[in-house]
Amino acid sequence: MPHSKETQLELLERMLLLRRFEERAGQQYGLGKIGGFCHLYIGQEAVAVGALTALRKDDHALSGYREHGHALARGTDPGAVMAELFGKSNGTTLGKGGSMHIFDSERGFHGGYGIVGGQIPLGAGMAWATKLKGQDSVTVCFFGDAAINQGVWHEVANMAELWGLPVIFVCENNKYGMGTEVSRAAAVPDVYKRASAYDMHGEKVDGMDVLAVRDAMDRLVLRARTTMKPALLEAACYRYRGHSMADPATYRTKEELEEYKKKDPIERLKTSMTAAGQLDEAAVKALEAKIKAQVDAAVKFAEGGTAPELHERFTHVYAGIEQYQGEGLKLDDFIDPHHVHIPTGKAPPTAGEA
Amino acid sequence: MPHSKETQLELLERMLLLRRFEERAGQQYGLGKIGGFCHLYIGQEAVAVGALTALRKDDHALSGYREHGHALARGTDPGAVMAELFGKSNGTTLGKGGSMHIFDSERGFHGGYGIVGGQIPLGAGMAWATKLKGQDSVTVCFFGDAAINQGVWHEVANMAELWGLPVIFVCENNKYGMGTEVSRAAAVPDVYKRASAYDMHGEKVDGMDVLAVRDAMDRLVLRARTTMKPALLEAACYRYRGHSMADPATYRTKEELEEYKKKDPIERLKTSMTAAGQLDEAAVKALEAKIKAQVDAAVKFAEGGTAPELHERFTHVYAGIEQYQGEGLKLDDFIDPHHVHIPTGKAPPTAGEA
Amino acid sequence: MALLSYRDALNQALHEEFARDDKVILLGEEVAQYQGAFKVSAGLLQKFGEKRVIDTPISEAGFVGMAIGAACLGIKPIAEVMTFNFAILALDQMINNAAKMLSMSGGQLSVPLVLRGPGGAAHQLASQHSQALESQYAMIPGLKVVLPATPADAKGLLKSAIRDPNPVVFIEGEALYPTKGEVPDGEYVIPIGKADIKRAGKDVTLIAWSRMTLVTLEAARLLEAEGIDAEVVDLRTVRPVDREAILTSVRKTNRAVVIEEAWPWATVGASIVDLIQREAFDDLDAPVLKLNGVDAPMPYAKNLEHAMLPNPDAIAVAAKKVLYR
Amino acid sequence: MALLSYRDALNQALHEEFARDDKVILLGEEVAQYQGAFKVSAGLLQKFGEKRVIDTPISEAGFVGMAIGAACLGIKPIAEVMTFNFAILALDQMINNAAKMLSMSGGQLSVPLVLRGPGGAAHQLASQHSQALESQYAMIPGLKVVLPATPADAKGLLKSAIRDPNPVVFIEGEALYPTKGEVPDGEYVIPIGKADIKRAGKDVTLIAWSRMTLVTLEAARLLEAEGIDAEVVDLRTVRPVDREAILTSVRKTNRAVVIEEAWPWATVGASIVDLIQREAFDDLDAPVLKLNGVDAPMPYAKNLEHAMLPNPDAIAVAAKKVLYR
Ligand SMILES: Cc1ncc(C[n+]2csc(CCOP(=O)(O)OP(=O)(O)O)c2C)c(N)n1
Ligand SMILES: Cc1ncc(C[n+]2csc(CCOP(=O)(O)OP(=O)(O)O)c2C)c(N)n1
Ligand SMILES: [Mg+2]
Ligand SMILES: [Mg+2]
Repeated sequence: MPHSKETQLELLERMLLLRRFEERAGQQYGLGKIGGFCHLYIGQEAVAVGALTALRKDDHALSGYREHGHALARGTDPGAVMAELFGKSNGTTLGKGGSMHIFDSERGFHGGYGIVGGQIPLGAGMAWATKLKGQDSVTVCFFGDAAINQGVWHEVANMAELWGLPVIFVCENNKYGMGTEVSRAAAVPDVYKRASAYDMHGEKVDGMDVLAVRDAMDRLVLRARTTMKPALLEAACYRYRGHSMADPATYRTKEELEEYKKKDPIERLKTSMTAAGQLDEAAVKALEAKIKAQVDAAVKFAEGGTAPELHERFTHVYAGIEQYQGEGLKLDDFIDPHHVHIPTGKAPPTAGEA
Repeated sequence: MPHSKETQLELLERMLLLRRFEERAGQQYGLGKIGGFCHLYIGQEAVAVGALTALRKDDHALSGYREHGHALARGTDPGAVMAELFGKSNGTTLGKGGSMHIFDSERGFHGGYGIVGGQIPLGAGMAWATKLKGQDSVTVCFFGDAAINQGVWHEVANMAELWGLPVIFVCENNKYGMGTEVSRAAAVPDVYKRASAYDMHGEKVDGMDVLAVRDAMDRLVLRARTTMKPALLEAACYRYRGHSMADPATYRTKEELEEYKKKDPIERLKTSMTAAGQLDEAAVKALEAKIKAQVDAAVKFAEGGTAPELHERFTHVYAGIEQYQGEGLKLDDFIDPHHVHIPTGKAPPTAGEA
Repeated sequence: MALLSYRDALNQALHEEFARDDKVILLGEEVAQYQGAFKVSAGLLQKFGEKRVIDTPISEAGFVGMAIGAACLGIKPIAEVMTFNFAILALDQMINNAAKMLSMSGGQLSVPLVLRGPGGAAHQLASQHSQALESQYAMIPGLKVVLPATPADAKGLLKSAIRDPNPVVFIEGEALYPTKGEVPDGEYVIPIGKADIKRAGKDVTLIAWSRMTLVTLEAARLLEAEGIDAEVVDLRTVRPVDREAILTSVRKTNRAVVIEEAWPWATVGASIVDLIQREAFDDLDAPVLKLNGVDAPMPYAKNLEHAMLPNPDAIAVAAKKVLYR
Repeated sequence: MALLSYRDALNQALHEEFARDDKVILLGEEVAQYQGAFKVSAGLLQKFGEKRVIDTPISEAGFVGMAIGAACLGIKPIAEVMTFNFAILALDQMINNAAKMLSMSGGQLSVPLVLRGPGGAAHQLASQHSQALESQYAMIPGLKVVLPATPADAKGLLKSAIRDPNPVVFIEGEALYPTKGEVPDGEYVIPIGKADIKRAGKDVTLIAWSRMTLVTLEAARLLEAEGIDAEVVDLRTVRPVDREAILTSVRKTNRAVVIEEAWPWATVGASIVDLIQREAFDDLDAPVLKLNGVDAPMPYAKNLEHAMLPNPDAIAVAAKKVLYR
């Protein structure tokens, strides 16, 4: 299906936003503005953008810990995402979730999960909920090539097919789970083939080609919406950066990386649009400028946010309880938590490497 | 491959032993001699006998909670199994394991597990151990049609194929997991097809035909021994009794049961052997008498056993500790445990229904 | 009021809540056609249909996780585990998703889920099937953990659990299903987090929950015969715990024994002791004693099993010990 | 003696035990080619080959269960979980198979397994990645649970864990990997179950383990400046616990504070309090206080995270409180 110029421009703009946002996030991490783990999405933009622009507003999506891109592709405000990475109270989850737990449920983006594969049952459950409620919404659940080796995949895939749930599992096969190449972790490295064990529809798409992803998803979303059938879409893609900011990615060659960069999804779309006379240099420049302004604004928004107030430790522990009292002694009864003496020298906290 | 008369007689004798033993176990359960859950193997004898007689002494096997038959087929003394069911100290596991945890490691039978699917990784791990030790032993891991829906199956099948482990997964598809017919629990009810998701060899065998099971296993065991490759064998069979002693099995028709009884593995072998002139009525009678004597002796052995001594509560908690002291207060410091006042009326212990 | 078994009281609560709120569904192994492995869901499929009463494959992590996901979007799932021994397979979903969802989403998603099923030892089910595992959940902020001991409490608390906007772990006593008691008809709701004084007394406080409440009541009768007036506090909920009820009783009696079916280490019982010694230190005339199941896997043999769990005799001796008698 | 990081001390123990016993293998995610997510297994693949150092798929239940099975037949597997937050996925295998194998087989099979990896909060890893979950294991008879605080203890205890014929859960402090200390060369083995007095003192007993030991030592320094001489007992092992060390110290100081990173309910810390109040009731001049991480999921923001865990100031105040100062 040929896509309109408008659609293609929208895809391009979204992908650019994801790219520039993540580049900036990486930079801000280097500056110490962002803490914890930070898993950048650079290189995989075509997947989130192609997949999520195929959805309606009342559809649902969720992902793992490499989810900044999914949130942005779903329409979440870049400022709110950046503020979350900064741990600010104007972040998507008030500074509570951080990089791995971006939520924007109003826009149908429901996290952001850090346990590999842990979101798979949630996604099927959300699809089940909309079906039970008589809605024709579809849920898209993203996870990685390594996540499919978790037992829950097997359990949930079986039930999703058995019960007819409108969920699309998008497996982003970026060739590695941390440092482990897919073929070292999976007896059948063609991830989409795993669907056959449940008679589920499975297919593979070039995840470096946003139009291909969008086409596949347009089809699969319609199928799920009308037949209440799940599917597994393997999107073959590549992450340009290490697994997280701590990973130098020495397990792959520079050549491999360069090979993939040649297929860069953004460049690819630019090239084909230019060839079709739908894009020129000036338009690209204007777009880049627009995105840059957006990302600048996002950083500014994040910087302008305040750290969460300490009482936020006690909110959202239980629904229906404003300020949770907690079991046990209250630490705050022993000190003024605003003036904690942080131990030095002996136990410097360390950003883990995972 | 045609089997010798001797082999066939051995198979017949083993199956008869399993049948008569389980009938007697059911009876003893009714008499209150056996407690807890008790999952009888009646109807499925061809699977354990066909599969386990294909093994060498230095091979290994393990199963779930419906494992009396597997232990007996592996050569465990029926008296020791019956004594275990009676909870006596001359039982296979000293009265500690009971019906669901029969172990006879000397004969390469390593349990007896009650968590559905929980033995699957253990089986692959045992196969891995023999491979690591440079042995050419094979491990056979039995489980049910419902157990394959556990996530660990998926995880372990992938690793077994990926690493080349000499394990044969025998899935006894007796049509039901408790009251749930396979097709209500599995999107692909042909269990053996699930192997394909891992490029694993999978096949189906008529589990009511002991010769067919034996043939398949002779092949697969040789394959595993020589190529270090795993396989999934689905044995289509049927259990005549309810899931456990508490299950009236109202979820299936009497007709269905009768249909399967017509294919009874013992009768079937008797008939073919008789037709081939390898068996006559007198021989059957003699065999029945021999088995009856064995089972009588087993019950007698069990009855002659003593209840475990109370200090056995503190043995085998930790390797290397004779009598474990335990954390917390010692109950025995508060009472003479030989003269416990068992509460009545208010909280009668109840044999659960699972 | 009607005399009902614990099982039937639970069943009644399910029927009433199903009728009250069509967002309530029940899923689990054998809950529909089989009517539940312990028959707790009898009649539900017939009355409410297969859209709301769903038999699952034996895939605990998967179906509990799916229930959590469904709860995020407004369904009120009751996930039944056949026993809590098997729920360990779904523990990651309960701890990392259900309990943290509200917090890590900054309040955007809540999880009105009930995870229920039997726990504790029953009758010669051996080591893998005889565990009292409530502490696995009680240690987790974000969860509530309820363990009723009587039919009335079972009904009243299950109704509250289903209506609660939080994930509630509801552990039924496997040995309690056939026990009987008076149960109020219709709307009868007991707040989560409130203990119940099952027997008032002035000499010593005995604190228990679930099946141990009944065993402790039996101990109180033994003690009564010896002229000792024990107060039996049934916690009913072990997260959040009813501090006031515990402390009020201990401040009155000045002596306490905690009775817990679980093993003795790193469990709820120890936290009760911690609470008492901290908040009522000056009121205590003796150290708090805590009786537990023997610190070992449960053996199959009947005589061993009987000697593994706290029983009325031992509890009575412990009570006398804190009374220095 | 050499000045080593905690990480390198563990690495040294692994190298030595690999060389000592060729039944020892290491499996886990990224342990081989990547040298471990935290580099604890550096050099092992190169030295001992891919038969003994095995990268696994992300299948915690599967590979931990396989390690248990291999252990039953005489292999001595060390299964590394990338963090203990993920080990919940394998908890069923640890509880229902590893811990019970010896018992339910009537002594026929034992499980010489080490399950190891980092636990506890590190640095802004948020709710799913910042949990101190040792109590999930400490409550289970059949398991041993070790949490070293210093490089020397890490080495000596890991060597013991590998040689132990039982399943040992070995939880490393994720925040401790870069911390340094003197570590004896070569054969250096610390018995499992023995606490260590990290600082002798006479005024008050402070009991901790893992990272909290270091935080507590810092508190002791603060107290020292105020003329208070605190004794810091590092438990090192939380199952079995070293009762004697705890009670001896408390009988000397008559006051105790327990410091635990985990949430406050149903955990090891409470059991320590239970033990002290029961066995040293008459020696106590004040109730035992217990400080824990705040009873809520860990938030991401740095300022919130800092205010979630026990810190030297709070510990010092608690110590003064039990001293009525
Ligand atoms: C259950 C679990 N095990 C291990 C980890 C540590 N970990 C985080 S991401 C990751 C690799 C996942 O790879 P993949 O699924 O391919 O996704 P990608 O990172 O490539 O997007 C690992 C091992 C975890 N978070 N959860
Ligand atoms: C993890 C787990 N979930 C549930 C159960 C309860 N249960 C015991 S056996 C069984 C059915 C298993 O069926 P199948 O695997 O087909 O074996 P079969 O009983 O037919 O031999 C169930 C649900 C259990 N023991 N373990
Ligand atoms: Mg990947
Ligand atoms: Mg079956």
